[in-house]
This record gives sequence, structure tokens and C-alpha cells, in this order.
Amino acid sequence: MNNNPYLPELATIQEIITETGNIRTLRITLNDKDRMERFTFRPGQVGQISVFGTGESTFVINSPPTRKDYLQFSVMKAGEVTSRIHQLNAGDQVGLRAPLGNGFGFDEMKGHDILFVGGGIGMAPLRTLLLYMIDNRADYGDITVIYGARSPKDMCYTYEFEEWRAGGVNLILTVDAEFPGWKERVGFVPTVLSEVAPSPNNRIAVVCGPPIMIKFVLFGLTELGFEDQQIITTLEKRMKCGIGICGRCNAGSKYVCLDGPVFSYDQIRAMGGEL
Amino acid sequence: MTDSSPRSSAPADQTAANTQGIKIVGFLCNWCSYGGADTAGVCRFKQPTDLRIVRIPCTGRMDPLFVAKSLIYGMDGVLVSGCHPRDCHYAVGNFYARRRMEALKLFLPFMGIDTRRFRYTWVSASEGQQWQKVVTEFSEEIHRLGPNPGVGPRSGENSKISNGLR
Amino acid sequence: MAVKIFIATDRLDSVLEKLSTKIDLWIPALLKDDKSGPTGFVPYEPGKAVAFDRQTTMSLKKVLLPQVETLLRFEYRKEPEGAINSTLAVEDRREARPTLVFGARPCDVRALTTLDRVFSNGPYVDPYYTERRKNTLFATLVCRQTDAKCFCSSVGGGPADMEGSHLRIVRTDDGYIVEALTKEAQSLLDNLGDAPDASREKQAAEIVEEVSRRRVGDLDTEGSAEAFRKRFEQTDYWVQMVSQCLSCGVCTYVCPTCYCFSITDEAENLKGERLRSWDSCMFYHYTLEASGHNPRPTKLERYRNRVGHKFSYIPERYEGLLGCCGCGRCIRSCPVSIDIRQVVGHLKENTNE
Amino acid sequence: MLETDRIQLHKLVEEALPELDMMIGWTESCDPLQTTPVFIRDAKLISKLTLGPFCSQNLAGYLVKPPALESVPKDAKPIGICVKGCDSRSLVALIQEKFISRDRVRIFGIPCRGTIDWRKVAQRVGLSDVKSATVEDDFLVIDASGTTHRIGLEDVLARKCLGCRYPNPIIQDVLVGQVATPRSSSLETTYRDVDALDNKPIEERLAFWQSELDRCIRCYACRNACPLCVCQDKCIAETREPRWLTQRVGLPEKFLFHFIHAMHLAGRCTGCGECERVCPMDIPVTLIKEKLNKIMEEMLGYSAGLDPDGVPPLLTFNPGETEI
Repeated sequence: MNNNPYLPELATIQEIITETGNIRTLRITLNDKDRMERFTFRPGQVGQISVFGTGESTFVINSPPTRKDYLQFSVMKAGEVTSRIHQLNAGDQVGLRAPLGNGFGFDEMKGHDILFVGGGIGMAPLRTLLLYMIDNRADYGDITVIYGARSPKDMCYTYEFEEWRAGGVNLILTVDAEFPGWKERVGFVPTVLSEVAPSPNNRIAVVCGPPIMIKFVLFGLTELGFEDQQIITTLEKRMKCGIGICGRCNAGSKYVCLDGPVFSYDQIRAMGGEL
Repeated sequence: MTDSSPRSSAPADQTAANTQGIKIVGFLCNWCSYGGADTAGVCRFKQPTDLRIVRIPCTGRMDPLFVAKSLIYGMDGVLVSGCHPRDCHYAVGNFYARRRMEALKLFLPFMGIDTRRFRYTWVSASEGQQWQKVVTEFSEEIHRLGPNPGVGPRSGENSKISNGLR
Repeated sequence: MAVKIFIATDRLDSVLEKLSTKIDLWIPALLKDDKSGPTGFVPYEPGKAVAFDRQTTMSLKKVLLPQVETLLRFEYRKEPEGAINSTLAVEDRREARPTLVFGARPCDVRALTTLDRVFSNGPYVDPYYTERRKNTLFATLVCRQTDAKCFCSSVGGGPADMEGSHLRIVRTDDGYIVEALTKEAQSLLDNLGDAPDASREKQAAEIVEEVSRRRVGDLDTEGSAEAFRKRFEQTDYWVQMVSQCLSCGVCTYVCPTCYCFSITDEAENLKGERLRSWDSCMFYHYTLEASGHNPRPTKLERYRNRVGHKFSYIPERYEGLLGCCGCGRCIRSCPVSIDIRQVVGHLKENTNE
Repeated sequence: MLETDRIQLHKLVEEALPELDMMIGWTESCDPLQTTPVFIRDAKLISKLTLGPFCSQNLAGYLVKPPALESVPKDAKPIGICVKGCDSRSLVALIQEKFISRDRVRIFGIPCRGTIDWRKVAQRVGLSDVKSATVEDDFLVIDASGTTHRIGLEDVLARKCLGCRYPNPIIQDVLVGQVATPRSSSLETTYRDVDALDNKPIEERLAFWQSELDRCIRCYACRNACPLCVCQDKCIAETREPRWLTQRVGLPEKFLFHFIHAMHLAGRCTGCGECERVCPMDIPVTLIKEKLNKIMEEMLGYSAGLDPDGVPPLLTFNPGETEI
């Protein structure tokens, strides 16, 4: 990065994929080819995308560092900036400040079995780590993914599911209610989790999704015998600077933008409330 | 609303040259005055060109905020026009508006804003000629008043966009 | 090079005028034509009334962290050849000019240690603050106007504390003795006045000596961080302490160590700016997420966060540093007379109750 | 006399507290010239309640901006509240607009002889350290920096008090102390400051507000202290969608904010003066609302907060008023 951490690098949207009714995936490249070549990051690190004139917002880089043709971000339409992003087209310019945040401890996860539990847009941060592990498949044991969405229409990355399965991933899909033509599981993610009941032995669980899902999944994992430090999740907060200065994204003394967004469950417990 | 930097208050008799950039915003109710302006256009009545029209569903939608923001940020005049009282499409919208607009009109000068820059009036959809009269008179009045000096610069220190890039 | 000069009271303005030709000069001044009205730091103008007789209403943080400043300018340019895509240019031009704040107070200067840690000492360095900071000198008054709301000695400072200051100002019976404390400050005093005579110098030394001995405030902050963590979940405590809070931004805006800010874009047509502006953790919108979720939805969580930030989070993050300089402004300006000393002081009482 | 009233208040609250969810009143603060609001559930704290000219805060706002985290259940016991004349008008306005129902409040009405403006005290005794302040008859006795000052109360009353027409509560369940005499009975006296500014040329009015509003730091204390500013977290000053105001600190932002603040209170403002009292930059923001109050009285014959069954004039209309 340059010496002004507030100054975004210019980037161009190469491709936009419509994932669901309110989620779009952007594939962008930095305009500076050299920088794009040298750009490195850890899975789970985030970027601040600028739409100049509207503002900045934080998204996880959900393509893995092992695949560098573009940087991928999935954006759910919610507020001012995300609505603006949804109006952009391929070829449009945005600003990018990345990589920011801590990312997943993928090295410490080596040799372990992995359980991913994702809900809705929460699959985005998991995808980067999942693809990284597929690209380094020998380093990891069993990889099980439980991915749930409200309906099949609300599921992201459906076009990749075959690739994931081919990469040696036990992919379990579920939707909240019966849907015509749906052949996979039906039921809420926490319920499916207790049905699948993965063994906590030598396993790390990585969880991301809406707060209510996280709450019950954490409960379910504890039931299954997972220790707090075996459970990893990512936090979200309103952010501005993204570099641990502006003060708003704190949970206790930790800044989600700088010390996170990835935390283990025991770390989160130590932070106190206000999540 | 673009440039709001303070313009020197103009002398009383304005020449055509220094009132060229005059901007007037008109908030017109959809059912009557917008139709009235349309009628005036269809009848090819000659109208001043410095009015920018914002169509609102009813003068009952008129928030004094719209007028205040326009005048504070340097619009030279604000005209609000709706259905004649008792003719409101929604029965009572303009009755509410009337009280609000009158209060605003009396309030503006207290803050140092020339109340002549704001006018509210009633014009029905068939009154093309009336519309022509209203808008011509208001425009002439604003041209007489000259550019709106505004309430002051946007920021003492940092906000001049004009000295930006290049 | 002058090390120490005497300025007679009636010559102060002419000396400041001379000084302002050497360097950008900020002084504490009346903001309203009322001798007991609000005061703050303003760029020097000849004839402007200096307000040396009391602590300013607004702190000097705006010299280094303006209430609003431009971080970036951007402009979309249409390609001349009719291409649909416009090009985008972004720049972060900034300028920090040599500046002197004449008439700071020890508490205000001490507050900068918190800001320095946050803005300049990583992991990321804020170039806007840091460049201004490097270019700014402080001439600090030995403070003899402490009142019942001051508590600088409780948080590591003191009314004669010159840490971080470049010049010391001592107000004597008939004027001011200004002494350069660092090399870089000495040249500023050249040709501004004569060295003080022996009797004045003696008086100044006595004043410094006397003020140095003063202990201002009796808040004991030892162990506040742990006590805060224990109190964190005790809603009753916070209900009792801050029910009267109005959730306005006064305490944070007058506070010299409150630095939290917002970043917003403002554009007109194809051009615009990215602005940084003061924000306040007392505001609902501060933490409101796009989803509608707000982790600090009421004033209780918000006030708790302010106390926690100053007395627990900052110390925990930054090697024991406190986020409070004891200036007492938040107490003085609070519309409902909330006293942060009580809130912090009671943290440790009967925690197990 | 104050002491008698205080004892009477304590006694009345003591009797009432078992039937109350909570009692909202004033208590002494770290500042001898100002009280702080207090919320009492525990009978032991009743003795801390105080009244008198230092009780400047209008407590009515707390009824719509609850102090506790949890929202009050529908069947909860009534809340007791101390109100001065002007505060009671805010309460009436809140009842009119159905933000609070009359039977949810137990009103302890306190006739008011004016509240003290600490700034006026500072003008007289300097800004040196005020150690203690007491009221003796019509005098304020101040001990500051070792000197005792005796100041006539009239000289240090808040600006709004000087033109007060309603020192006695408009509604109450119990009255504490003796009925007070209004200081003003005419629009001329009440709106003296408004007229003074109105009599100046328009350029001077603009210059006046430019110099006053320039000091605004946009802390929104005036808004948050206002009992009738009920939009609170949805205020147009902070919403980004739609974005009415930027974060800039130029005069247009400040003008627009105060303009809207006042317009939203047209026909609702009861002139309690809280906005002006809480302003850390000493901007006469109540004056803006006073002008609108005057307009409402002259144009529509309406004065806010006097009739619990009335309707604020901008929330209703009269088809017949063709002259406006």
C-alpha cells in the first residue's frame, strides 16, 4: 500500500455476477498491473470498496490468494454504498483499500479436519478459505461444508458447487422450507448441524451467517463437544477508516476492522457484549 | 443547487447580463399547477426560462425544508404552487400547506432571508394564462432582486471543491 | 538565540503580531463578544482578544484534527472519444504549515499523547494528523486557573506539566515570561523582547515551583480498567449513573482526547471530496449498521463505551495510556451535569453488590 | 420558604412513591449553580430531591426518551415528575400529540419564580471557582474564590424567565409551594427580544445570525434537550438517505439545521428554553423558536401547551381562513 492508508487504489470491475435477488458478486482488478501482480493477502482479509461520491464499505475478499486473476467481492444490497454498488456495471471504476484485517489462521488449521457452517451471504468469507484449502487439499483433513439459505434462490455460488465437490469437499446444502425441484436437505442450519453431527475431534469449525444463525450454531457446536477455541467466526460492525483509528467498530478494546474480522469464540467471549 | 459561494449583493437595477444565471425552483402540485404550467406550454404562452420545476404529489407534501434548503444554498427564488383551496385532489392537502407556507413566509426575514424570494400561489390545471402571469411576475421580481447572496460560505477551511484536481 | 523573554501585558498583542509573521499562530480567544462567553482556539488576527484567564470552552484539538477536513478529492472525467466509461482521478494533496499554538494549557497538550498514539504510532499512520503534529509547536501556560472540575493530576498530568510543550509561559504580575524549552522553539523568540530582569525571573520561578506542587483533582484511576470490565454487564450501575444523559455530542466535541471521526463523501455532478469529520460515540448513528442492527442502541451502552474507551480500552490497547487528560470540559459543558469523575470513581465501589 | 417547599415535596413524594413506577426530579450536582435530573425508585433517595431556581432542566423530555434500557410495559404504574410552569406546557404538548397519556404521569407542579442562568452569574462574579450558591429571599449568595457575592435574583435569571407568562403549572396532580405571579402578561414583554431583532434592518439580522450560528459545533445538544424534538434518532440532520446535510461546518449547514429544528417546533414549542440553556457555545437558539411562537400567536391565535385537548395549529387547518 502507499503511504496514505486512506487513499484507495483505483480498480476496474471486470465482471458482475448476479448471485441472488439482492446479492451481486464483483470481480475487480487493480488498474496498476504491477500492483495487481504483487498483491498478496490472507484468506479472510477484507477490502474497502469506494464508490466515490457515495462512500466506502467493507467486504471480505472472497477469492482465494491462490487465484489471482481478479479479486472477488460479494455485496448484499442493504445501505447507501451497497445500493450504489448494485448499480455499477462491468468496466466501471471503483476504489479499493486492501488487504485490511487479520484473516483466517489457515496455517494453524493445517492437519485438522474442517467444518464450515455458512448461511446466506455468510458463505462469502468461508468461500475464500474453502477454495484456498481445495487448492492446498493435501494440507487438510476432512472438509465438510454445511451451507444453508432461505430458499435455493437465495443461495450464492451455486455455479461452483460441483467444483467444490470435485475438490474433495463434503458439501451439505439446506434450505429453510420445501421448494419445488429442491433435492437436498430442508431445515434450518443449526438443525442440519445436529443431524450431521460432525465429530469435534481434531476439527475446527468456521462459522459465518446472520447473527441469529450464528447464535444457534454456536450453541449446537458446544453441544457437539466443540471447545470455544475450536470455533472461528467473523464479526461485522459499521466501519469507516478500516485501519483501527476512527474508533467506531470496537467490541471491548478490540477493533473489528484491525484485530478482526476473524475471531475465535473464546476471544469473542472475552470482548464483552455490544456485538 | 451548485455553487453557493456568496455572491456580492447586486445593485438595485439589474442589467440583463448579471441576472443571466438566475435560478428559480418551482414546486408544483401534480394535479393542478403542474397541469397549469403544461396548459401554458401547450397554448404557447411566453414564459421565463429560469424556472426549474419539481413536481410534487400535492402541496401538502411541501416540507418547509425544501424551501429553506433552496434559499440557504443559493437558489435565487422559490415558487410553490398548488390547487386552489377547496380544490385539492386529496381534499385538504393545501389547507395544511397554506398554514405552513404562510408561517415560513413570515419567519424567513427573521433569519435575514429576503422573504420576497419565496412565494406560494394557487393555479389550477386550466389556468394556463394565470400560470404565465404568476411565473412571469415572480421571475421579474427575482431578476429585480438579483442573485441570492446566501447565508455565507460553505466552510471556512476546507471545502472548496473548485480548487480540486489538476 | 533567545531562551527566555519578558512580554509586558500591554505589549502582548504587538508581540503576537510579530510572532504571526514568523509562523502560523493560533491563540485562545473569545468566540462571542462577552467576557464570560464561550472561548476556543482561533488563528491569530491583530487585535483579537486573547482569552488567557481561563481554560477554553473548546479544546485545541481542532488545530491538529479540524472538525471537518478533506481527505481526498475525486473527479470522474468523461472520455472525449464518446466512450461510455469515464476515467477517475483521485488525489490526496495536503499541506501542513509550521504552526504555533500560543497559550495552550498543560491538560490540552497532554491530551495529545493519546492522539499521537492512535494517529501516529501504528500499526497504521494517519498522515493528515501526523504531518500537522510534526509542524506544530506549543507554548503552554503554567496553569493557575484550575477550578472544581479540573482533575489533571488524577490522570498523570499537572498544572505545571510541560511534557510535550516547546515553550513555557508564566503569567507574572505585569506580563508574561516565555521560555523556550526546546531548541527549535528558541529562534521564535528572537527579536520579540528582552530577557526578564532578576526580580521577575524570581517571581516566575516561584510561581512554577508553587504550581508544580499543586495536586489538582482526587480521582483515583488505579484499577479502573478491571473495575470497568466487572461493571460492564451491570445495567443497574449504568442506569444509575447516566440515566439523565441526553445523548448529545457536547462531551465528545469539547473533549481534547475524543478523536473518533466519520468519513463521508460529498459530490456534485462528477466532482467531489471525501471528508473526515468529528463524530461522537454518543450518537445513535455512530454504530448503526446498514442492516438496521445497532450494537449500542441506547445512551447507556453509548455512555458506557465512552467511559470504557477512556479508562479501559485505550489503556488495554496502548500500554496503560489513559484516554483522559483531566481537563474537566465534559463536566463543565454537560447540559445535565454528569460528572465523569463520579462515574469512574464509583466503578470500584462494591463491585460485587 | 424554599426549605418549606422542599420538605413538602419530600412528604408528597414519600406518600406517592409506592404507587409510582419512578419519580423524576432534580438533585444537587457537582456544580453549585445547576442541579442534575434524578430518577428515584428507592424511598431512601427521596431526601435528595430539591427544587428552586437552580432546577433549570425541563424533565418532561425524559418521559419520551426513557432513561432505562427496557421499554415501559403498558400496565406499568405511573411515573411521577416535577414540573415548573414551562415544563408543564411541554407535558401538555406531549399529551396533545399522544406521546404520553395523562394517566401515565403523576404531576408534581412547582410554581416557579425563575431559574438561574449560570452564564449571567459568571458575568458578575467572573469565571472563578464558585464554591457554593444559595438563595436568600430575592438574592443569590455566592461564595467564589473566598469572596461572598450577593446578587439580585432578577439580574441572573434565564432570558426566557424574564418574559414568562406561565410560571405556574398548567396541569398538575399536586401543587408544591405558593402560586407565583407571572412576570409578563403581554406579547410585547414576552417577545421583547424577538421584536428587538425584528426592528433591525434585514442585513443586520442576517449578520447577527451569521455570527451567532457560526459558533455552532453541531453537537445537537439543543435537539436532544428539547422535549418536543421527538424524531430523535431519525433526525434529518444525521440521516444519510435522504441526505439533507453534509458533515461540513459551513454556515449553510448550520442555518439549515437550526431552521428545520425551529420549523419542526412551530406551534409546538412551549418556550422552555432548554435548547438555549444547553448550548455549549451560548447561541440564542430559543430566540429562533420564539419568533415562530409569536407568528403562531399572531397568525393563528395559538400558544402551545396550554390545552391538553387542543391540536397544534400546523397539524390541523381551517378552510375558512382565506386571509392567510
